[in-house]
Amino acid sequence: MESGDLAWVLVSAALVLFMTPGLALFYGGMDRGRNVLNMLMMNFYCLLIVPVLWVIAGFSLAQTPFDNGFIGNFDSFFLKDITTAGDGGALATVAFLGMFAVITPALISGAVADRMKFSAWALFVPIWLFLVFVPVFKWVYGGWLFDRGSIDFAGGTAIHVNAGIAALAAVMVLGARKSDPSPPHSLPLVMIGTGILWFGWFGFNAGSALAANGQAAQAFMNTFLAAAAAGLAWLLVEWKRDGHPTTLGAASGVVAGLVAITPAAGYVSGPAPIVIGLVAGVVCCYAVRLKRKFGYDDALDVVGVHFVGGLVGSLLIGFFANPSFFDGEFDEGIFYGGGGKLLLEQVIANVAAIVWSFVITYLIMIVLKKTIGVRVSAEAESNGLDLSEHGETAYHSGS
Amino acid sequence: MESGDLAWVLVSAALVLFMTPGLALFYGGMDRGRNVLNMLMMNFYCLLIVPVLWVIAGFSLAQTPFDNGFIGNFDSFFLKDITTAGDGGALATVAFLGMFAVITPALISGAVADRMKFSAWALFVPIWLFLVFVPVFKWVYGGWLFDRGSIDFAGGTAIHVNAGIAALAAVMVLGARKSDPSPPHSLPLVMIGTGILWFGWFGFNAGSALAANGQAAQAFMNTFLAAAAAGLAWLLVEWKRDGHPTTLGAASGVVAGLVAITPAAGYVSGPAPIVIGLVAGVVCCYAVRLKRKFGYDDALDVVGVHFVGGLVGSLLIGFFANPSFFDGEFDEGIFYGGGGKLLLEQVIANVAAIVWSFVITYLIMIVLKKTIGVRVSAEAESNGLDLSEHGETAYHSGS
Amino acid sequence: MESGDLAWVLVSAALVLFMTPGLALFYGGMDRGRNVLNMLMMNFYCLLIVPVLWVIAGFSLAQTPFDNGFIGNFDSFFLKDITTAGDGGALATVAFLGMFAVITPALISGAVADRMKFSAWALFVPIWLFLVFVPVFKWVYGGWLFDRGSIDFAGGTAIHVNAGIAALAAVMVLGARKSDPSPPHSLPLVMIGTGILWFGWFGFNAGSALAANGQAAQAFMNTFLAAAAAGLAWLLVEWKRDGHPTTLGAASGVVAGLVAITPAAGYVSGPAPIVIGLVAGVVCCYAVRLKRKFGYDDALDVVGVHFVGGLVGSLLIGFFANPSFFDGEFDEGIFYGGGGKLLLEQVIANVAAIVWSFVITYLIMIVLKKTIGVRVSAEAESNGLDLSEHGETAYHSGS
Amino acid sequence: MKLITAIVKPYKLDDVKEALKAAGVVGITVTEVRGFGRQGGHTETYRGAEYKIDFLPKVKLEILADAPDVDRIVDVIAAAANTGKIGDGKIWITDVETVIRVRTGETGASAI
Amino acid sequence: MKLITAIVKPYKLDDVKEALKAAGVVGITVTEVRGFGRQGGHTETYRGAEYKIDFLPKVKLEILADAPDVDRIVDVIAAAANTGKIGDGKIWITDVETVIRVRTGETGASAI
Amino acid sequence: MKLITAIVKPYKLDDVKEALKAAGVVGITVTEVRGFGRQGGHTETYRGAEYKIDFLPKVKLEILADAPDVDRIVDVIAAAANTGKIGDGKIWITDVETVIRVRTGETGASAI
Ligand SMILES: Nc1ncnc2c1ncn2[C@@H]1O[C@H](COP(=O)(O)OP(=O)(O)O)[C@@H](O)[C@H]1O
Ligand SMILES: Nc1ncnc2c1ncn2[C@@H]1O[C@H](COP(=O)(O)OP(=O)(O)O)[C@@H](O)[C@H]1O
Ligand SMILES: Nc1ncnc2c1ncn2[C@@H]1O[C@H](COP(=O)(O)OP(=O)(O)O)[C@@H](O)[C@H]1O
Repeated sequence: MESGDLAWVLVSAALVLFMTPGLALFYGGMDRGRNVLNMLMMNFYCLLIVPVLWVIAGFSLAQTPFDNGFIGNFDSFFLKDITTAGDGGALATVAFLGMFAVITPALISGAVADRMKFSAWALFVPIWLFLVFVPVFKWVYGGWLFDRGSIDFAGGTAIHVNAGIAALAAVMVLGARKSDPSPPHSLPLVMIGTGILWFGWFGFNAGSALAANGQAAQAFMNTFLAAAAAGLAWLLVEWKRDGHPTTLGAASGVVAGLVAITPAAGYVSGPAPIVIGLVAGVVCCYAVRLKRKFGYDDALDVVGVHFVGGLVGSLLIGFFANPSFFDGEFDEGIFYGGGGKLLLEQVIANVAAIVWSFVITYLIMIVLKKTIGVRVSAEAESNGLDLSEHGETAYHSGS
Repeated sequence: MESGDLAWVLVSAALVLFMTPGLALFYGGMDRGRNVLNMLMMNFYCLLIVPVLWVIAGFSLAQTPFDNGFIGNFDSFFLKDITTAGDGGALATVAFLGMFAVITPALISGAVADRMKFSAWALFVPIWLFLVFVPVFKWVYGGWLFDRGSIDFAGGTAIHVNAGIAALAAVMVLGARKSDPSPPHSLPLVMIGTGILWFGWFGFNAGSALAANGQAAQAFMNTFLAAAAAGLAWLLVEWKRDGHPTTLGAASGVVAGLVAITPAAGYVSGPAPIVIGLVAGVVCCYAVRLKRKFGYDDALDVVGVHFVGGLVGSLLIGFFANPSFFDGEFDEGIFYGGGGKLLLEQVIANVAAIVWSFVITYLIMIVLKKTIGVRVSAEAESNGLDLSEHGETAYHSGS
Repeated sequence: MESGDLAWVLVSAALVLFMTPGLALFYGGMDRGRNVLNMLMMNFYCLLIVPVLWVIAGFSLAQTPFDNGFIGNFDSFFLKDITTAGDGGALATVAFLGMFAVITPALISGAVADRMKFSAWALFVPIWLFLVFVPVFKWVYGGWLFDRGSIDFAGGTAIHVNAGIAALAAVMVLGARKSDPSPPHSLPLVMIGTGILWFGWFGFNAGSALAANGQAAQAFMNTFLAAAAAGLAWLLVEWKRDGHPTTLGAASGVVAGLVAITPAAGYVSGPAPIVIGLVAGVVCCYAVRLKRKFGYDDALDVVGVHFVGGLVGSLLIGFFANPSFFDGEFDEGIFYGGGGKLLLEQVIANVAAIVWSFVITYLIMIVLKKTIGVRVSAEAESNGLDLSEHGETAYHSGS
Repeated sequence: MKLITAIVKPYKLDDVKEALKAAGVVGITVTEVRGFGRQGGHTETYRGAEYKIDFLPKVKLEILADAPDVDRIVDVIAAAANTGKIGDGKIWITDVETVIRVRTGETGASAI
Repeated sequence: MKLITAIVKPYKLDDVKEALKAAGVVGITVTEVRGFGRQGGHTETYRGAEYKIDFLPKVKLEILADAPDVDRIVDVIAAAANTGKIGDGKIWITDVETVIRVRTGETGASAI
Repeated sequence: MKLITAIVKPYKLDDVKEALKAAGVVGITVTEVRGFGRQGGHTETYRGAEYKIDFLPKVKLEILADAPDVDRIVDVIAAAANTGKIGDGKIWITDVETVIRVRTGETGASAI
């Protein structure tokens, strides 16, 4: 790797690391004041456990040997053959990918908020990492789904659809919260989180080019435009539908746009990111209301934003993919004369990821439920998880 | 563009994006608790609408054709001829400049805080972008002001003086707030914003070299020193004058120094940034009190900090510009034997920007006032704009 | 410097700058609501005064002439011979190192919280910078300790041990707070700070390679792993020992791991960072309780985290240093067949730094105490330093 | 005219409010308070140091009511706030001499 | 000795305070409260879900006063807090048996 | 049955609480309030503009007590909260008609 490319990958990795605290604040601000620390901790816990597991065996199982389409092995156990510093490119890439391994389970935390035992979460994360994240990642990046021809630039299928559908499975086992949801306890905290997320997402998407090149620049531009367009779309829908353009709506739209452009960032160009953003903003703004229709309690809308947004982006690739622009080796989207082939592969890839993730997550949760239990007591839920799970109070104003 | 340069421009663009949330928090913390969301939203709205407009036509009108000195045309409509990925340099530059287009109108929001209808703001931003930001940007960067010989490294005239004087025009039409100003509702929020702003400003200024080279390094160093010196100066003036060195003073001084060094960052060297910072810190510390003398209600001191700070920096270039240091093609400042020529051009450039920005902004506001109205009702103003404009409450502590 | 390397050093410098506001928030959130601004200000003050002093004479005394092993001179007064822009490498390095000069005294602020006069702090920082930071920095980086063979990649001895032991000396002169410590007033603020610190620390450590190369990539990976492992270790110790895994524990562990890996980041590889992190997490989790045993009032545990963590990392280098991995010119650690030589040098280097820093800091504090006084009045301490020292209140909720 | 003051657990506020609305109460003023009582507090541990938190979050309701309604209202609150666990709270009654509605200047029962 | 308690709109606090100062009142204790009354609450919409906010921010003032001053003080508050809109608030008077000034131990009217 | 209300300086809360515990008081309800009084406020200066802060942070304690205990409790509070400086606060006593413990429904002295 050239020094300019390495610099870009390292910066991008740092940016993606920063996203997990950003996500924690985004979620934590939306939560009630008595559960905010638990929310933060579910996210920070991923930052503590996943990096270690990732270098021990996660990366190896998710990637090596590169010619296996289903699951890796232990050849790169503890990064065995890739620790040679050399120009640092391999190591930087492992670190960069490790950041994605951190944030993917963290995304799920927003759904199970306000009622899940922290001890259950502490077990859920590593198990889910190996049984769900690692195989799906393998299939999508270099495995059978990739070989068939589906594409996923920075993790629409492998990360957002995957975590989003897992969130649904998790809350189906977990059950609904006892008390009615309450409004966000601190919208300024949500906006701090949103700012950090957008900022970090440039690393997430443009860093996925793994070089400082034209594809990175286009992915950067697309990340900028899709987030803006989706935020705008969500805001306008709300303004018209609910009477007010809300802060939370702007934030949610931005995140929906970022999610949707993730799989497409390095494959589309021109006005496509704006269209993808607009579609994601409108669709997700309606999708977050589905939970009330279907009756599952996805506390902070992981399904409506990450699952739906990721799917929107991943499928729209089937229309907008533009290989000539990128000297790319992927198929043309429908609008570029590629016919439905790419779209079909995108559908197959997402269906595969959805089925696997949903089923395995459901089973993990069932096993946890039958063994250590997944819910805090009713009293702990009423008094708040900050106290019951962490023995702490978020704000001590009286001192 | 080399990969190292591209990496630097992309990082810088991300850093500048991060500044708008930073600005939102800086302003939001200073505001009252019942208007903080409106303050955040005025800023985030710029992040949603401007990127889209910028790629549709903003960039084109602000730059192409490059040989027109007054206003561009639609040749790069939707980035037409610059979407070829190539090495990504052109795209990255458009994205980078787009971040400036976002934050410039956002700066104005601090002045109109606490009383402007969000719907009026929603129209004001795009109109102002095309009628004020775009032409002034054109004149300063490649247009007639540039051709005459004025210089503006990262946007002293084009951004800070421009937005600052527009803020004055806007509040003159808008009128004063009904109730007395109140102290900042959360200084920690202000300090989060300040930290983000300084951090991001390295991208703003050093990124404006559009390469990772010696000029970028000097611009970086200057940004570091001027902010520190100005913060120090403001603090000491306050300590002596008002009896206490305040947190808000330190933050305000830092921002004043960052503003002042912006136009000069890539043109001055040695102790110049320290002098510029010290002057800006002292001058702005006094300038923020002018509003009470002249009776305009610039809520969060956009005029005193951005207009005055930008002007200070832009004029001091006339003294400190050091082309030999940068192998630059600009004139020497007075202290480097250049006589008053450069200073004169700086004066002319700023006068031109001030007149245009003030007049057009005033007219835009008058038209908005006569049509949809620019102020919320007295009752909404009393109860807070968070509720009236966004139907939200920033903090729900009781849950 | 190649453009890729320069880009990386500039980004790293910006990241390290961002750490000081991060540290301010980390400390400020832990403090009581009536002292939070003072805490923020002690940190921001370092950002204002140190950059200016650093370019005037700090850098020169800390580095030039490079062949002097004890203290520099004024050859680079005002960066005299290094302002030639050229490729910017030298300037960027001076700026990068300046960020370290800023944060080192800032670290001490956590210990003296809640009772130190701001005017005393305002004098302490510049005096301490020249009398303690500068010489120790010189000895460690190019001076006699370096010549003997000790190594310190990004500042374990020169920064964390140095500031940590200075914190102990400072509180010994200052005395304990009058009232009992109180729980953190805002843990979300602590977590914002933690996120920023970890993010910025990638610049701190990986930037210290002063190039985008293999060593930088390994330092990056090590920073990622050690922080995670230490956070995990602290959390588990707490969970077992105190009954709950706490948010503050996770944050503290992360910081302890970051501190411990700092001296080692570019010298160790493979599983070493995980081991260093685990050890630091466990040791620091116990070390923060020593203050109650020995009766010194280190308010926010600067000794337990920075002194102890830095020492742990610095000594473990003696075991884990792996020069073959880095084509490095340092000695092998014990585990790589180097025998105890390196460990011995690490001990000597730390003892030298500890003795100098402790003694001089103690003397500075004594002189300040005898002259202008170092403590606020008992009444100011009761009412809070925000009001007495800065005339401000952090939160004005009632508006 | 009486003033009913009730201290209840924060998460019971919604239930109590709904019960009072159902019982025809038209006005309530709520304050966030912290209470110390038989329930004792709890301990929070930060960096291995224990902090005894004596005061727990509670909510105070104040309701102006006509004397004849007082017993009924008290019963409604007591029923809705009861969890049977220590710390459920207290209700007390004080006498009020006059009530004035700011908007209209009305006094007495009609001002409630 | 009487205790005057007034619930008013938050943005009226400054006006009421100035009016009271002008009327010679030397002490006030203020609490941030939330009120439910005829004014009703409002609805906030987050992600398309409506949250009924029954309690609106209000401010409570408590003023200890000598019996003869009470009517005047009440009038001052009522005048300053009045906007003529629903939700302007309530004032009520209760009897106080003793007042003690902590600093001096004084009791009775001189302790106010 | 009486209600003792005390306004004290915030940093005195711990001392007062410990003193009350030592004196056998088993329940206290605390509210954060802001007070205006003879102590005057202070001025904060933001960007060179002065803001007169009339209301200072205070803490309000409410203690239900049996009539015979009242004087003793008042003395304990007054002693613990006293700094001799202006602004130390006030204590006042009002009569309470009934007290009910929510958990058990007990009333009267045993409900305290
Ligand atoms: N004597 C008292 N005076 C004022 N408030 C009290 C008193 N006793 C209890 N309280 C309030 O009631 C709350 C609950 O009281 P507690 O003794 O814990 O349990 P219970 O309600 O079951 O008697 C306390 O947290 C406090 O706010
Ligand atoms: N019966 C009551 N008991 C206690 N507080 C009340 C009562 N009625 C009203 N309040 C308080 O007064 C405020 C204003 O009352 P509301 O009925 O909305 O309008 P109005 O003041 O015009 O009668 C409420 O928000 C509440 O805080
Ligand atoms: N007349 C009053 N009514 C209600 N509260 C009062 C009154 N006077 C004083 N207070 C409260 O007591 C606090 C202290 O009173 P102040 O007059 O400042 O000093 P002191 O306690 O020494 O008399 C005030 O901040 C206020 O909260």
